[in-house]
Amino acid sequence: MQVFFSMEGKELQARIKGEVDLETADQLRQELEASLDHARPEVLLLDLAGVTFMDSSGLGVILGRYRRLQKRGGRIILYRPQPQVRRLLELSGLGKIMTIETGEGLSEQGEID
Amino acid sequence: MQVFFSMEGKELQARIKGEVDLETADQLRQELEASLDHARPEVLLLDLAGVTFMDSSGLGVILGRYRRLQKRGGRIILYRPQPQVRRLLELSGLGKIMTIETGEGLSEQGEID
Amino acid sequence: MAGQEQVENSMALEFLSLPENVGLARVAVATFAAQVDMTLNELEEIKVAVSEAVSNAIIHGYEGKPRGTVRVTAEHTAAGLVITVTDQGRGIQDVALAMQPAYSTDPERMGLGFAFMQSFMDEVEVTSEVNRGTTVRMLKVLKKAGAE
Amino acid sequence: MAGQEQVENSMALEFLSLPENVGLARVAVATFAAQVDMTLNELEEIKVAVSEAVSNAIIHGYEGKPRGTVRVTAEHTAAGLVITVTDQGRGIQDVALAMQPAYSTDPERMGLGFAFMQSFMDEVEVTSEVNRGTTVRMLKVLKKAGAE
Ligand SMILES: Nc1ncnc2c1ncn2[C@@H]1O[C@H](COP(=O)(O)OP(=O)(O)O)[C@@H](O)[C@H]1O
Ligand SMILES: Nc1ncnc2c1ncn2[C@@H]1O[C@H](COP(=O)(O)OP(=O)(O)O)[C@@H](O)[C@H]1O
Repeated sequence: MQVFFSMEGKELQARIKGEVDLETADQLRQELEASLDHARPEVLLLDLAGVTFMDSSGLGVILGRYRRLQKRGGRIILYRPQPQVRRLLELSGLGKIMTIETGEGLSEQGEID
Repeated sequence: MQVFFSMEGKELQARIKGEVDLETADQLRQELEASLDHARPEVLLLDLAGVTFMDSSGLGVILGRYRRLQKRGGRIILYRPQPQVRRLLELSGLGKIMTIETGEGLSEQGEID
Repeated sequence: MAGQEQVENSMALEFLSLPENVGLARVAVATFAAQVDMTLNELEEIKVAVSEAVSNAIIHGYEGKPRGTVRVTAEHTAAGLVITVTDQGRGIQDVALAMQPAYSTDPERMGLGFAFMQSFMDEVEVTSEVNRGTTVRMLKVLKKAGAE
Repeated sequence: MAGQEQVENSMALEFLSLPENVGLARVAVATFAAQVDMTLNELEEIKVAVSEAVSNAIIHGYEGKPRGTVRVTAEHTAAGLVITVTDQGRGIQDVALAMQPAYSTDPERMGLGFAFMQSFMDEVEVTSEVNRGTTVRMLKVLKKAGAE
């Protein structure tokens, strides 16, 4: 698993590639925490297009970051999840408390808003 | 594994896709035999570009077809093997008794001769 | 391999309780499962279920200690694909409680492992004994995709 | 998983002596092997060696009968990756003869299985007892790709 970060205004974008499970969840948590500490964004956009597998260990990492951001009024956008991941987001209820954006009908650069 | 046949003059072309091992060798042998029976070609071209794995069970199928064709003066061309397959062809000596064509410098349609 | 589908097949995989082996278990069971007609969606469901059960064995059963052995079996039967995941770890005191959605003994986790297993498989049975270990047995019914 | 490479890992896979399980063994061992730094070429070599040894267990050891059990183990050790393939089949009378390139008891086969194992692995050891079975033990030395 790999994470690529970029900052767009007050939005921290994290593009995640690979499988997020027990093996990689800790690494993802640490990288997200370090970038959140550093960038202090209002919005964390998790670009999930490259996530080929996720289970509840991965969802736990997302929920933990959601709680952290919520404390200071920030929010999370779940961007372009593949069907398998999307289904878990919906089953788990995370899809209800966070915004899911499919990325359809947006510009080629993958910008949102 | 899948095999796709086409006839080009006196050349029977067999495009093989997938893994050729103990599981699939029998099927490959049967399909090649049936097509050789039917087409009676002078040349059998085995297009190996889509072969993602091969072991000695697969080489055995090729050698068997070589022997059959040789009896009536025919020959085999091994076309576009991937590096792993190519190495086996060379280690086994099959690369010495049959022509290997890399397909480089040929026309886009993948035609040879 | 049409015509061989009548022959039942089975596999067993054992590995150390290390996080990197969760992916190994997933790949092995998915490769085994793919031998019979199965949709990609069904394979994804099986992968999640295996991932959850094996993760539980490692983090809860063996409490993260890397020297335990996890055993995963898979079998094609007339009923479908039967998968078991077994550890000899600390066991579960109250299985019914543990299986409730959102219940977790780990504040960092979501308590959704068993819920996902139950959503994605047709049957989930848990047998456990404290300090002896846990076995999760899951069945995926195979829709006869043209076969028979 | 840098920093975890010191931890040794091991797996064992058992399956019925069916041709479709050759691919399963290959995928499982390759997934296990890929946990450590390894070139794609080394992975391909390991896949061929496993494929040959497992095929031999099925067609020679169990003579094509589908109810035998083949056991494949893999272990990361300081020396490298150690792989064993074991059957309880008919065994080999003369191992030295059997290992000669181009020697085969099956006229349809090329007799290159052992030759490929020896070309692609750093050590190959065969122990066999007639009517008891055969174990092939193979070592792949790991080039320290930057590690240590
Ligand atoms: N193999 C196991 N060994 C011991 N305890 C387990 C095992 N599997 C599950 N449990 C217990 O059941 C609880 C619920 O499991 P689960 O639904 O998978 O959620 P989570 O893994 O997120 O905690 C765990 O928190 C743990 O206490
Ligand atoms: N697991 C085994 N059990 C019994 N005999 C074996 C086994 N492996 C190899 N042999 C014997 O050794 C011979 C040489 O094996 P190998 O070099 O792999 O060539 P091939 O499989 O093409 O015959 C086989 O023909 C067989 O007689």
